[in-house]
Amino acid sequence: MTVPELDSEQVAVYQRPDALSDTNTHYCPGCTHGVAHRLIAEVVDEMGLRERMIGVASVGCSVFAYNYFDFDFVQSPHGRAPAMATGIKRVLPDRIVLTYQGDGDLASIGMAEVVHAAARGENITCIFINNTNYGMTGGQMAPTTLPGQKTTSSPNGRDVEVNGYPIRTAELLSKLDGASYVVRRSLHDPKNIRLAKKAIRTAFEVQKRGLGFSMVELLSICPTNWGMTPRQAIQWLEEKMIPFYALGDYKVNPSVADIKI
Amino acid sequence: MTVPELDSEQVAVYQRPDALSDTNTHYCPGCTHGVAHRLIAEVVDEMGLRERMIGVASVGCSVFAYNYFDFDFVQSPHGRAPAMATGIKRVLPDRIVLTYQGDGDLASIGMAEVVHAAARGENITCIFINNTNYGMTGGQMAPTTLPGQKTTSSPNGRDVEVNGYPIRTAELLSKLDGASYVVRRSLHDPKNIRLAKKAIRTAFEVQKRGLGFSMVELLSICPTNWGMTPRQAIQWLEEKMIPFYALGDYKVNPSVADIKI
Amino acid sequence: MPPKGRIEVNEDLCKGCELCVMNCPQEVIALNMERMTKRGYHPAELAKPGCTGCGICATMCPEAAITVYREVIQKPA
Amino acid sequence: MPPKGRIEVNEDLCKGCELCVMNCPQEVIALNMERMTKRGYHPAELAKPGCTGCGICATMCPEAAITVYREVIQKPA
Amino acid sequence: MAKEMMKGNEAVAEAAIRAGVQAYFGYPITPQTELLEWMSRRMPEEGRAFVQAESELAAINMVYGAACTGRRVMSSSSSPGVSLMLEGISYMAGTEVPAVIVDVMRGGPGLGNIQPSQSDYNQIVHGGGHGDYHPIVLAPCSVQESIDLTVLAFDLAEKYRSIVIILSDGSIGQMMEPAELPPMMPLKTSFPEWAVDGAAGRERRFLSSIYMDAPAEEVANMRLLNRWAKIRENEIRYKEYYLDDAEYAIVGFGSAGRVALSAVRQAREMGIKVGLLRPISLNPFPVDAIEALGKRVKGILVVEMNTGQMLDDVLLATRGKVPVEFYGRTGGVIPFPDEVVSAVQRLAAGPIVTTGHPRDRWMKFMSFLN
Amino acid sequence: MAKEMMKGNEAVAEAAIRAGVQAYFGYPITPQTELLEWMSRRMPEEGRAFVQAESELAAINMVYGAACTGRRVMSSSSSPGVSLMLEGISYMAGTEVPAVIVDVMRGGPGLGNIQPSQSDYNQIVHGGGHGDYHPIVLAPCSVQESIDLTVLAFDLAEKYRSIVIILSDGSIGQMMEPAELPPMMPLKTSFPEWAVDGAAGRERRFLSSIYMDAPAEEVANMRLLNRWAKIRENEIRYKEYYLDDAEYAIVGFGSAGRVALSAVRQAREMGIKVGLLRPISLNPFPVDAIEALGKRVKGILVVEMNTGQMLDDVLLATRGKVPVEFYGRTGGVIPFPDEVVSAVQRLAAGPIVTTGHPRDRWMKFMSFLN
Amino acid sequence: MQTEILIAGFGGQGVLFGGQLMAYAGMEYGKQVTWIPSYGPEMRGGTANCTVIISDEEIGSPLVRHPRVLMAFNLPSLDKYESAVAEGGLLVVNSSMVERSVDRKNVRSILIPANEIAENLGDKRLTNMVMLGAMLANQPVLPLEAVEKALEHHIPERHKRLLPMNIKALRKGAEFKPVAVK
Amino acid sequence: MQTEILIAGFGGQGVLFGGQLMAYAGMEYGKQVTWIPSYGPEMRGGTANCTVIISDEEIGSPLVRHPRVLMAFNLPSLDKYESAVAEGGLLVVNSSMVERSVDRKNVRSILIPANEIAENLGDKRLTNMVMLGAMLANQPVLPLEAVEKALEHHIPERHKRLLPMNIKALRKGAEFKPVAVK
Ligand SMILES: Cc1ncc(C[n+]2csc(CCOP(=O)(O)OP(=O)(O)O)c2C)c(N)n1
Ligand SMILES: Cc1ncc(C[n+]2csc(CCOP(=O)(O)OP(=O)(O)O)c2C)c(N)n1
Ligand code: SF4
Ligand code: SF4
Ligand code: SF4
Ligand code: SF4
Ligand code: SF4
Ligand code: SF4
Ligand SMILES: [Mg+2]
Ligand SMILES: [Mg+2]
Repeated sequence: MTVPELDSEQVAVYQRPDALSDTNTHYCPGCTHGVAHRLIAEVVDEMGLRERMIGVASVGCSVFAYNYFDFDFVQSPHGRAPAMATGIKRVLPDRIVLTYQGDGDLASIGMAEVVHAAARGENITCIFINNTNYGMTGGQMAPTTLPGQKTTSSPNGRDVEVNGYPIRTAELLSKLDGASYVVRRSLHDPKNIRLAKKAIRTAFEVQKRGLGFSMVELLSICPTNWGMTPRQAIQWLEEKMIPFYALGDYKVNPSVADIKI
Repeated sequence: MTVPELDSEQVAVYQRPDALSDTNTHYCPGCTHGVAHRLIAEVVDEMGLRERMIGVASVGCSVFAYNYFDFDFVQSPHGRAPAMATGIKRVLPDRIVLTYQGDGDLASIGMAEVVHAAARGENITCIFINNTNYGMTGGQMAPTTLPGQKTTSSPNGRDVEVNGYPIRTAELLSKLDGASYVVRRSLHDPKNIRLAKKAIRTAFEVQKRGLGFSMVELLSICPTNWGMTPRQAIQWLEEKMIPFYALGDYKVNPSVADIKI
Repeated sequence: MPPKGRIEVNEDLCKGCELCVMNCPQEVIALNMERMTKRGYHPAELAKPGCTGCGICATMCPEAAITVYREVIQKPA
Repeated sequence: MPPKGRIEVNEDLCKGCELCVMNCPQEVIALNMERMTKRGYHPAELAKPGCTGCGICATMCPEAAITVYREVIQKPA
Repeated sequence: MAKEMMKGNEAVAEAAIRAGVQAYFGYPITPQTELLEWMSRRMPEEGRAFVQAESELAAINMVYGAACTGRRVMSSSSSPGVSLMLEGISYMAGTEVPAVIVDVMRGGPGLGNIQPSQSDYNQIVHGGGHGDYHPIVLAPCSVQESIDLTVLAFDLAEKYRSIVIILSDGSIGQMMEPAELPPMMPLKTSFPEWAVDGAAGRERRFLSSIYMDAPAEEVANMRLLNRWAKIRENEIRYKEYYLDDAEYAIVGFGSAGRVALSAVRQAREMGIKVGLLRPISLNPFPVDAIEALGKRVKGILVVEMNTGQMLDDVLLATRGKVPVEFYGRTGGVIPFPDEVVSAVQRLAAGPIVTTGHPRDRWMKFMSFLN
Repeated sequence: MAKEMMKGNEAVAEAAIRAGVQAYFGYPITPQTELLEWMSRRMPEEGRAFVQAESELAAINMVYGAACTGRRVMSSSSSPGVSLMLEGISYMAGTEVPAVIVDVMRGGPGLGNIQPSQSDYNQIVHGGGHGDYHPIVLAPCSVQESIDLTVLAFDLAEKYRSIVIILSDGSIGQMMEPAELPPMMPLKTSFPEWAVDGAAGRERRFLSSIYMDAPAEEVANMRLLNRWAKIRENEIRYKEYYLDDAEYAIVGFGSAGRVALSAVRQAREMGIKVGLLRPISLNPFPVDAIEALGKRVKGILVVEMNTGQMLDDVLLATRGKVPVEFYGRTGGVIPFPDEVVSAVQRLAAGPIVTTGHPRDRWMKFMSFLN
Repeated sequence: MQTEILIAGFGGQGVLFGGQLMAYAGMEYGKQVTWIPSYGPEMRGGTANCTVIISDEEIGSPLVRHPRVLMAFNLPSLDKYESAVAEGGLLVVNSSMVERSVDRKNVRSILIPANEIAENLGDKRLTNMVMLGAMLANQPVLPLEAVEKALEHHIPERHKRLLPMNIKALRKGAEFKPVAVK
Repeated sequence: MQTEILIAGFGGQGVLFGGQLMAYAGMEYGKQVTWIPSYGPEMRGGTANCTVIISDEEIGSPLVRHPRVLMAFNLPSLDKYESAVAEGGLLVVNSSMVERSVDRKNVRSILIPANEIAENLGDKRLTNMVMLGAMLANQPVLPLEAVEKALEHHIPERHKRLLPMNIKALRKGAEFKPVAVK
């Protein structure tokens, strides 16, 4: 059916952000990697940072992130994005440097690099996509896979006694003095998406003011590897992930408090 | 002068533990690596574990630890002892597997391996020697170097803004579900040494009962690289390290509570 | 009376995931099951009147495929 | 009256670090500045009477070089 | 046993299980992941150890630890993951503990792509970790051979206290072919006298790669080298096809060897007497066989899926005694047989050039193509 | 500038500073640590970036990040640490970003020891990370040459968008010699048009090593190879000593080259007409010079502090046209000149053997020794 | 004798299983076989294709530039591979998804509305069987019965009850003949 | 002309600085020089030794099997290196720490109680200068003045006030002569 045009004066209240390039993504339908991308782009636009941004893509489904943003980007070896970001930030301290990492990338192979970037109070921002599995390689167990969750490498469900316990990354990093802003948000509904955006904005403000390390963990869906429709996946995130990965602020440096956004 | 022999019946109330081999150590005079070694050996003797022990030496001043214990040992690449220990423990689950690591080894290059061993609840014990520097290579800054502390790679004193903040490892690992027993003790006086021994004993009991990952962090002196006499070093540890690295129990799995030793 | 709105879906980008559909408070979006985009997806579209231009669909869209328009309400001076 | 004790220092192992010396509650240990061990250290030794066999020196010794003896106190039956 | 259709990666995994592997440690990476996934299901079924490690670095050190106990151990990965294992591999070599590692090669350098490639030949055969050591390297070209070499790998690893690397690639790993698995072998019950597994009723043992005293390290280096000489004597493997009457020969391993086989048949249909020597053990390399081959043919064509890495080993073996040409495709491109046929035709047509390097001549040819 | 007495490691560090290095990332390891320590003091003094990374893995990726901005960047390590850098090095090669890495070699494999060695030749020159790429490798033999090659390294790295590795060893790193530092160069103010440093006033840029499409990766591989051909044309460096009238020649690099120089002098005193060719660029290797040398002498002796790694490159260059012998000490042992003199005497005395491999003949000789 | 079959389409059209079935059948029929998929980073639908080789002798290259048979399940596959088919080879086109006709003159081609036939048979997922049937009837590679037997052995357990339908689909496809070359 | 000097003793005896001083002096005197320490994993005292080469032409190997000069600061050093000294070379032995005499007949040797001399001069840390003085007076490698000048340039700032004492120690050492060979 056709919906008639509005006849009164109208204005675009939402448009695709400039900081996204005009490229089609390779993400699966419904994958909230796309939402995270959009939020970053919106914040970059709002803060006018496009010309100062340098992104570090990691290895995972977001490996091609460098294609999707209209600002400078590099692509890191698996897990090493915080180290690359450190290298960039140290020579260009006035740029806003961002890593974009999955949970396999950041919390598994890249654990040492992110812990040390946080401990150093490295003035960078990590956007951390927690989708409880290795999306890119076909859905293996990640450090974030929930107890009992079936993946292609925990075919009988994650048995914590044998496969270990999931890691709550935001909680972990919050223990480090160099970390200024460490929070967890979710991408499963409009309200939480708005909160996620606010957190990304705060993280960039933290970096802009030189307050040190910031990380925004984002609970995200992977319908393909979860074997669900996007709808089901959203529901699963809400029902299974959030109880385990409590949303909230895990570390907020006092001087972050007066960032008003 | 000569002190006369006791004339009444006498008994040896303290003897060199059997689980130490008869080798001279290469440690500097006063280095408390030696104390930590002795405590481990005493516990092994008391628990009768000599024939079940497998130690994993790391890279640092304790690289030759395999020479000093009278039980089986392997020697790991720098930082990877928890991974080697995992490999051993998984094929020989009834052995008591121990890593012995310095702060450069465990908290710097080996951060990912120890975090993941803890997260997996790997049923091994890490003895972690925190002496605020890289002893073996001549006293460079470690993740544990105190703010302001001079080392050969922080010649003007550790500037936390540039060199980052020290990592409190016990606190960090205590955030992981797989960690059963994570405590910090010190080796600077007899009372604390006794507490340290008790902690090592508890950690081995935890492992024996299959309760998962245990780590005992031991504050230790490095007179040579601190440029002090052993006496001065002991005082420095007490006055500078303990206020920063609070002694205590950071994670004690409830089922550890009923281990009576 | 709620404001009147309208959305435009960029069909080059839409992948028919329905995240907009399931979140539209007015339930006015649906996939068009009769058409396929170049990439082989059924695109989302405004299926009935009643859009308020609230922007929630755009907030959900992983592909940033939605532009939202809203009528300008002249406030009494 | 405190029990009587005695220590023996294995001079092959002792490195003269003085951790025993500084911690002996009876202050009866000292380094022998007149002798050197094979490895070139001044060894610790019991320097005066008064050792109680408390074992504190051994608790401190990084080289496990000290053996501690204590007299057996016969308890009244 | 009957043949089953199996994916190369899965066949390797199951073959390892049949060969009595007691612990597997790995990390996902395309195009190797099916191997890990197979292990994640089957190893617990058999009551054996499977750990998905936090990284390849951790995986290789888990392997190292488990190998020190004298048990059969294995890991697998693909190119970038193998780069992360090299420190650990060098340690294992220095400690003289056996282990089997599978590298399912993909296009590089860097992240590259996930298509089949042979561009880690130098890394695996010549370079790799620091220090003087030589891993045994076996290159299968089919699912069946993947199975057979996996079983052999465990035996050789133990026999020589050596690392054995199965150098496969994405196409062999992903392909399905009928193949026969070996019967299930019983697990080992006795362990070597160097194994560190708890000093019950014996003197303590330790294993390390440290020789602080340089002359002692030299002795260790020479021990490794002498063992390597034994391996060179006993463990060279290769396969010859149509070489009896050949005037020209192709040398190619793994997938490139298969492509070459098709090319040989096509070329023979066209009347060119060409054969194939397919090295199976890349290390030790069939130096003598290739030297001998060089003496009996008019020219050799080396075919690889890289820019000519094994080529240098062929040149070392032939020592300028026979014209050598090179044809390679790189970056994940698999050559089609007809390309190789053309290269054979060029070789057979002459004029035969013997100056300069075959790689340079090939580069010139490729630049015409692109 | 006047000469100063400097330690090799410190001289390299200060030379890099004079050459305008803008960021240094490293991790302590003997016998390289003085380099890092020097940087920890001097870089902040100059207002430049110094980070003691948490590991070599982190260090190389910090280098990678900083290199992507087009600034001059550097790291340094020793053998096991370099093994941990290989994934990163392969990525940098694939991304075509310049960087300078210093490897102060020690005995291996594994933890080995901290004595001077040359046993990473294969790792650095041939193998290393996964994939098809070629780092430029420069081998100094003295403190002065360490300085000169460090400055050169930055220029070559930028010119060819290449990784340049300074392959030093513990003895050169720890030794003090008088040497002249270059004057302080002003920092770069303009940056290459590929540099990723914020899209101010220009289109965005990105840098990656990914070519998902195999043919595109092949194009990238060929671009690297063609650039390598240019490097081979322009950047071969070596030094000749006493070769004019030589009947025999030694080939040796770095520390072994110095030892060989002493041996040459001693042998000449004994009336043996021997000279020395000391490769300075190990990659590209002076193939033509050595081939030519092979044609004019009666025999070549290769001297290395390993089990004969460069030896194969010499054999490739000489192609059986001249007898080649090998003398090596390994595991951190530095040969004394008189050992090399003896090897020269054996070579000169004949009978000259041309069958078998020089390494095998050397092994036999060593086994008599031990 | 060696026959190479390239099967190409969208993910979800049963392309990979169709190829595997041919490989199973070939194996059980005593032939040498290889099956090799193209694989990419996409977890996400997109394209899928595989090559099956069935031969009397040890198989060399698992990929060939000019396969004897192309089964094109959709338009992009036809566009991409039409020119590759060996001279005199066979092209089986799923005309339900492909609106154009075949350009090549020197190959035989079958245009078969496989989707519709499958849907008529009651299940869209039978498309691949229909296509296979058409191919088998027109290319002397394996008897139809060999494939039917293989199907019996290798149809996933949960689809066992669909076996008769699958066989029907195979046979239905087998009724198709190449179009006359104009 | 090339002279190789091996200096060996305990850590803390000034062995490494003594060698460096020779190298500085050689450099300032217009010679080619190298100084190379032995280095080990021990942060912890133990032994220390270094080799200095002073030459008229480009120096090859920084280590030699048979150094012209050995300065042995303690017994283990003498035990280890005595046999290495080149025929006709010079052996300077710190007799304060070495109770035995020299076995070699075909070298010249100086036995000098360097510790005591140093202590008599007022500072045990002058031992190395005493040893150097003895060597310089008996081996034509560099004039004593060259070393004195180098000392002036390179003595650490915090020890500047000890310069005259150091020079005294050098000169005191220079009074010693080789023992007659029995
Ligand atoms: C060193 C290395 N190891 C493994 C891989 C293979 N690999 C690619 S992506 C990936 C996992 C990505 O998972 P995650 O970070 O959770 O991202 P997602 O795809 O879920 O967004 C792995 C293991 C690699 N590219 N490099
Ligand atoms: C991969 C690698 N990097 C660096 C080194 C050099 N190294 C040896 S010990 C050591 C530091 C040890 O410090 P720590 O762990 O604190 O132990 P400590 O000596 O203080 O007891 C380093 C960096 C190495 N051997 N291997
Ligand atoms: S596989 Fe999962 S994470 Fe990756 S694009 Fe698809 S839905 Fe997203
Ligand atoms: S350097 Fe420090 S840690 Fe190492 S042995 Fe000496 S005192 Fe102990
Ligand atoms: S959310 Fe976006 S991509 Fe998904 S159906 Fe709606 S418009 Fe299409
Ligand atoms: S703007 Fe609001 S009302 Fe309009 S379609 Fe989107 S969600 Fe529905
Ligand atoms: S503590 Fe031990 S080593 Fe130290 S002085 Fe006393 S006995 Fe000797
Ligand atoms: S046992 Fe007690 S009293 Fe006796 S010497 Fe030791 S510390 Fe002193
Ligand atoms: Mg993930
Ligand atoms: Mg330490």
